[in-house]
Amino acid sequence: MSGVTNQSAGEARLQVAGLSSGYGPVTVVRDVSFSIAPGEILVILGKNGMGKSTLLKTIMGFIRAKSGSVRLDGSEIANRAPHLNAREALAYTPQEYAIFQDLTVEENLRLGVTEDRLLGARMGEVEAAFPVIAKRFKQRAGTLSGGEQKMLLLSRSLVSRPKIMLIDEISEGLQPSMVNRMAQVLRSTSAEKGVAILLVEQNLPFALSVADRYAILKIGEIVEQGDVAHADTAATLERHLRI
Amino acid sequence: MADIPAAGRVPDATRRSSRQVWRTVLGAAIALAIVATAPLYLGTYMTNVLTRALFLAALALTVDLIWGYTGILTFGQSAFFGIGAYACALVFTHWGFGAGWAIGALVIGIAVAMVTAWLTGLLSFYHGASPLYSSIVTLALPIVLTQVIFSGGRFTGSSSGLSGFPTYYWKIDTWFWIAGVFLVVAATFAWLFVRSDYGRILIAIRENEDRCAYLGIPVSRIKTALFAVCAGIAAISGFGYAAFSNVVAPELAGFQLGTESLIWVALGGRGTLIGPILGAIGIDATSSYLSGNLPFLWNFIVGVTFVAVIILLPNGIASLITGAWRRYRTRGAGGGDQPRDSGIRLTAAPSVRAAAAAGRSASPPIRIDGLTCRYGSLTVLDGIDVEGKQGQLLSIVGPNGAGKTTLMRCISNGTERTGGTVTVAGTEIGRSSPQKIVGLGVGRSFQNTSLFDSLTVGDCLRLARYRIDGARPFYRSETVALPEPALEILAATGLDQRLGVETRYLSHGMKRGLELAMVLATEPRVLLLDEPTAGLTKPERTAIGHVLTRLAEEYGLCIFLIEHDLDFVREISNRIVVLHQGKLLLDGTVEEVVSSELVKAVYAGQDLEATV
Amino acid sequence: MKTLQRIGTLGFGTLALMGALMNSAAAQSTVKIGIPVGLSGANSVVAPSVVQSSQLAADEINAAGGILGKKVELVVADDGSGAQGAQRAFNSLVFQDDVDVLISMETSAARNAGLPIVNRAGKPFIYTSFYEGRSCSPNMFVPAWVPDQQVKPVVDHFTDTLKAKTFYLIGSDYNFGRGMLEFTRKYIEERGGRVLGEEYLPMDGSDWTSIISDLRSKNPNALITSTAGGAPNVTLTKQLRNAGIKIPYGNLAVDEGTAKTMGADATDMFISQSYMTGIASAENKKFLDAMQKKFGGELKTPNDLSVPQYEAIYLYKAAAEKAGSTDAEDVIEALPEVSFTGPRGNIQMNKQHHTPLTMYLGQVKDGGSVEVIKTFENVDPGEQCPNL
Amino acid sequence: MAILLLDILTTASMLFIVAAGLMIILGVMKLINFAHGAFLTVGGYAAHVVTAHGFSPWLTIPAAAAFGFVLGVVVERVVVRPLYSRPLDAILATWGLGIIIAQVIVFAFGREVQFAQSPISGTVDLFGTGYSSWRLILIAVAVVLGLLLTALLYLTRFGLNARAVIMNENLARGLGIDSIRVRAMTFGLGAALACAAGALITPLLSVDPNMGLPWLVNSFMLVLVSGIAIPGLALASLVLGGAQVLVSTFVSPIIGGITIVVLAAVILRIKPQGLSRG
Repeated sequence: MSGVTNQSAGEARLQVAGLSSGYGPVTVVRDVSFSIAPGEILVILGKNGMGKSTLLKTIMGFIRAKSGSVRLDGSEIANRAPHLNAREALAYTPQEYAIFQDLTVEENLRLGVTEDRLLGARMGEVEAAFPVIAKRFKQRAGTLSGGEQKMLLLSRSLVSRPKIMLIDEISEGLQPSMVNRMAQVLRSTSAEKGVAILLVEQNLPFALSVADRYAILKIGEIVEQGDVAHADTAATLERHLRI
Repeated sequence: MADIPAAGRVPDATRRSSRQVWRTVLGAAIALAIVATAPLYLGTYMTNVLTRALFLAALALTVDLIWGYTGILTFGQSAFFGIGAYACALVFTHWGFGAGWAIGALVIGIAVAMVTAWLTGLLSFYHGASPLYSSIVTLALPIVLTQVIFSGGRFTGSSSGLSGFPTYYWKIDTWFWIAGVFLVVAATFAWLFVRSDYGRILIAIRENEDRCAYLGIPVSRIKTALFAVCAGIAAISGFGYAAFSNVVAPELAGFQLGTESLIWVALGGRGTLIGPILGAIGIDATSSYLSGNLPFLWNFIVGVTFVAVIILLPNGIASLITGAWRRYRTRGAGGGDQPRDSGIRLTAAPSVRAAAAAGRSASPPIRIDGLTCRYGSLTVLDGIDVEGKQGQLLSIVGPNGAGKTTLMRCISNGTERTGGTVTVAGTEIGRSSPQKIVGLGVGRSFQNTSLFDSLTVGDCLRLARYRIDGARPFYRSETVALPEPALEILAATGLDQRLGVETRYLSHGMKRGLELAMVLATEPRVLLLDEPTAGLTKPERTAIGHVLTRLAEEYGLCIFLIEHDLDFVREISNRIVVLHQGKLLLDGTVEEVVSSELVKAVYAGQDLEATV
Repeated sequence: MKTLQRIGTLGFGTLALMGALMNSAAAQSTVKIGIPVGLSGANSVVAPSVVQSSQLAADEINAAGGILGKKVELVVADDGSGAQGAQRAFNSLVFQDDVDVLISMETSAARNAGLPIVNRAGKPFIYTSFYEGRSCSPNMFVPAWVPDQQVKPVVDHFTDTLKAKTFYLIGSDYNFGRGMLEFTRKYIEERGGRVLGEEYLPMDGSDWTSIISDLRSKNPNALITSTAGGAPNVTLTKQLRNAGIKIPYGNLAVDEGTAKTMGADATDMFISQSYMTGIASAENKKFLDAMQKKFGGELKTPNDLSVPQYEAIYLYKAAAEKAGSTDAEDVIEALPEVSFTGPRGNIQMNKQHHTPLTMYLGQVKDGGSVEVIKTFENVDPGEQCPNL
Repeated sequence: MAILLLDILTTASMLFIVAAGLMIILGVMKLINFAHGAFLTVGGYAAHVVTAHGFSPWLTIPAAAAFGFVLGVVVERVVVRPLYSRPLDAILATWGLGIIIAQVIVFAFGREVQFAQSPISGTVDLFGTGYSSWRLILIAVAVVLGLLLTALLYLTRFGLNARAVIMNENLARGLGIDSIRVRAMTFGLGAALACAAGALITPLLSVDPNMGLPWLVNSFMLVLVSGIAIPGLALASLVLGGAQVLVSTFVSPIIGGITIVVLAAVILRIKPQGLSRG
């Protein structure tokens, strides 16, 4: 039952198979399998405490995988150090403390690229996606509004030219208009640059407006998955996510 | 050893503990026998060397109590040793010599050391002090004291110290016996102490000081008292050292001796008592032997061994032996995660229901007015007003970052909030420390299950009873009296069958259960629970939900519950408070909250939870 | 390569010493001389020279038939230059090695710590280090100078020849430093001079800034210092020179060897000693040649600590021979009655167990050599231990 | 009065120079390096070796820094890295390391005081009196050092990475920063600064196996009082160094010797985060 396997390993950018992980003796993520193709967006849905963030952290290498595999373009990256994963184009956006509040916007963006000189060339993309970020270049990131901070987060991921983006609840606390903007940027990034995006969300409308496919995580296991466009989606979600 | 006659009369239930006492006494007797006979075959030189080493071993013993058991890295224990030594030398040199003077000098030494330690404790063990700060103060202590001695001129003998003052020119064997008996007595008491109720508290402080405070344990006071007592013991050994060797010098109070004693303890094995004693004796005696001929090589070897032990064997060389012993034992008896005979019996505490009934008429259990909390420019809570009523289970919901956990913090620790008042059963909490607020009847559980890893379930429960039942300094209670709901949780989770298991081996669910049982053991009137069911299985949740409902309904507790699982909330709660960006959005019944347009508006298209 | 050699030497040295320790029980036909000395700690700089001169004395005596026909055996122990180490060292020498006599140069703290052990065991103890004075024990003998002997030449020279009227005193805050300067102050005032300031820094202090500034603002005619040996001495001198202080500078705590290694910083400094390598006597020449021959490149410059050590061993020999035994009591009785003419001249201790000495006032010249500018014959130690 | 002011300034400069390495290590690695005193000593000996081989005394400082860097990287790998999760143990292990370094120095150079040539000696005329030129140079060195460290931290990629690691190590790792390497480089830098400081103070001190030890506790106190920031360290050096000079001048140099320790304990009781925070 666990697994979204409508892609063969050959096409998958990110392939997760039988992944389990947790903290100390506690297992939080249990035997999770899925894959994402280039240009595809998968959203993991589920309530708090179900293991969504843990799953992202395990893929990124922050938490040791107890078993299972994680493959990037076919090569195993499970339990590789996070900084190596980051350099190989995994862009991870955590839910909390995701920007350096005491650094300037520019410095935050510089941290997204491996060499400072690359930033200039890639600023165009940021300007196109979020003009306001480019304007606040020298401002301390902590002084940005909540929405602007989220834009900075995405901008930082964009300048790193990722193959895969792992994004943890980007929509949380945002105005509806801002949520729409985020959705647009994510869709275009995935479509135009072929980035595979793994979203973790609780905001259902946003999730469904962005993702190609969904998977529902309950107590660490994937209990349901499917195409967003499928006719059953609404019913399935209703069954799993509402009381 | 005042406990021993009593141990003879204890009833069956405490047989195990009395066995513990007898075993200790037997060990002490063997040690005394060794001390008594050692001079007969050691020869004058070794006796001489070992007499000094025995006094230093007593110093190491106190360092182990402070650092090994309680986790306070102290560089300054030598200061107290020096105070004792100088009390002896100064009195004998300048005022007089004789039995009366000797006792007077000893008393002065102990008193000065203990007062100094007490003042140091007041300075460095306040609630919220970083462990580094107390280390800094203990580092400053010997440096200042040495300087005082240096500037004492003829009175203290400055750098040369004092020597040749009148003292008891007993035979070296006699001195050896004095030192040996002193060390054995001190070690025996220390041995019983660390195995007593109080000893568990020391370990609990080392492992999680903050949690201790939230169980109502007066951490600062206990640390200060321990520091003072250890200072007294160090002063006695310093006094003995000076009287025996007939010389004192500033180095006896210095920073170098302070760090050296850390090295003895680290090499011997911190938190073992025996290890540090053997470490001190071994290193001091060997350096007497070797340093004459190999001063630099010897220091080099000590340095390399020290660094290697710290990195590779954090529990000291003793851990090689005890580790092997443990492995040998567990091969027969099963691992540490197996339930063992804990020697602890649970009994029911006098019913809290009666107590709750008695307090029913008074003011509401908790009242919060205009509570505000800011970190710099960030306002986490803004003017919250809530009143908790007896028998009410109040759930706090809201998205991440809404300020739910901060609210708990501000209630349970008087120093956290920046504005507003919190009144618990009619008493304004002011700037009280967590343990005082626990005393008012507020119990708090934490989001992360960070318990006391190396304590057993039984130890943890007894720890939680400290505020009510106290603790005995040289004796281990065999029964833990718990209020009924705590017993129920233990029974429901099967923890009552695992009282002897160290908590690190517990499953997540059991840890949650133990956490809750511990909070209930403090007999709170107000219960603050931060996601008590996070990560639990469905049956476990149901069990805990059941207990919570009963706590509110039958025992009249006022419960504040942070919970994400709205299914759960709906099942057990009769009132919901919604927080959003630090503000109280709504306060009402489950139905009111669900149907609220305001909540919908804020959460619109955003949060599944609010659409319950 | 040099490092390896040193480690090798150290290794072999210790092996040899351990061998000596093990053999000690076997042969009782030797006279054992215990030498507790600061191989580590503050005295570690000068200790090797003391061990060397002891070895020369022992070799010479053994070559000439020993003491009362018995061979001399040296047992060296490190006292760590402090009280604790000294107790260890004295304990092991007295009770483990059962030495016949202790002859050594030590810090005052180490001496104080060792003395009760010596007294308890009733052994003779020849303390060969100059010190602050007035330490008395029936067992202890001091063939080295005390403030009464050392300070006078410097102060006399400053007041008489250099016409200094105002003085400034700087010391390390310890017994020797304070004892020396206390005496110096008294003597200066006796001579009609004025002390403008007397300041101390803790023994491990190295920042003399405020003291030097104070010195400069008071503008005295001359400066006299008495710091702990080694580092404090060097740091003070360096900082004085760095601050451009050029008034006459008498250093009561520096020896020739250190002055030499200090280089240009030490130039023009006055030192007052009972021994200088430049003493023109047959005994001194013979001693220096023998040292050079024995130790060659490893030779540590003989100094005012190592030479009294050398002489003390001969004094012990003389006392034992006079008493006709190495029995402690007999030797203690005989020690004040014997004399020996060594590199420093004729040495004879008095009833108070201290020694009248010839003192030399020297000045450090460019290149580090010390020129003797005045000799003070037979300076009396004064009343050190009237009760003995 | 002018002299007093210069004394305060130069003392503060020395303290700043000496404590900078300790602060860098504590700031980035949250680790108290009790081998700092030994590193200072190593710097002094490096200066001794350089001038003993006839090289220019000015070379002592870069040579000491280079040697210190290598030493620091090695020490980080062998001693420090296993102890990141046990910060109090790291204090003890680095203290033990200090003992080892001192003994190795004794094996290599013997116990006696060594000498290193000073790049500059003598005095400069200022306000009517001569003042030690080297001390004046130290003021300049301290200022330049402070600026260079600020530039390193705020203008270079290494500095950005280091600051990111200080603020949120996990986030930094998630952005491709090899925090282990940053730590190793930082420890190397801290050790290099300590050794360079050792070389810088030798013209005023003696080179002996324990020369750095008296500076350890004072540096430690300064760094904690500074609140781990370069301007904070400058302020702490001025305040505490100034207090030391004032107490030494007007009360007694002996009490002056413990001024920094006592004052630091008091300041930290009132402001646990140090001067530059809260």
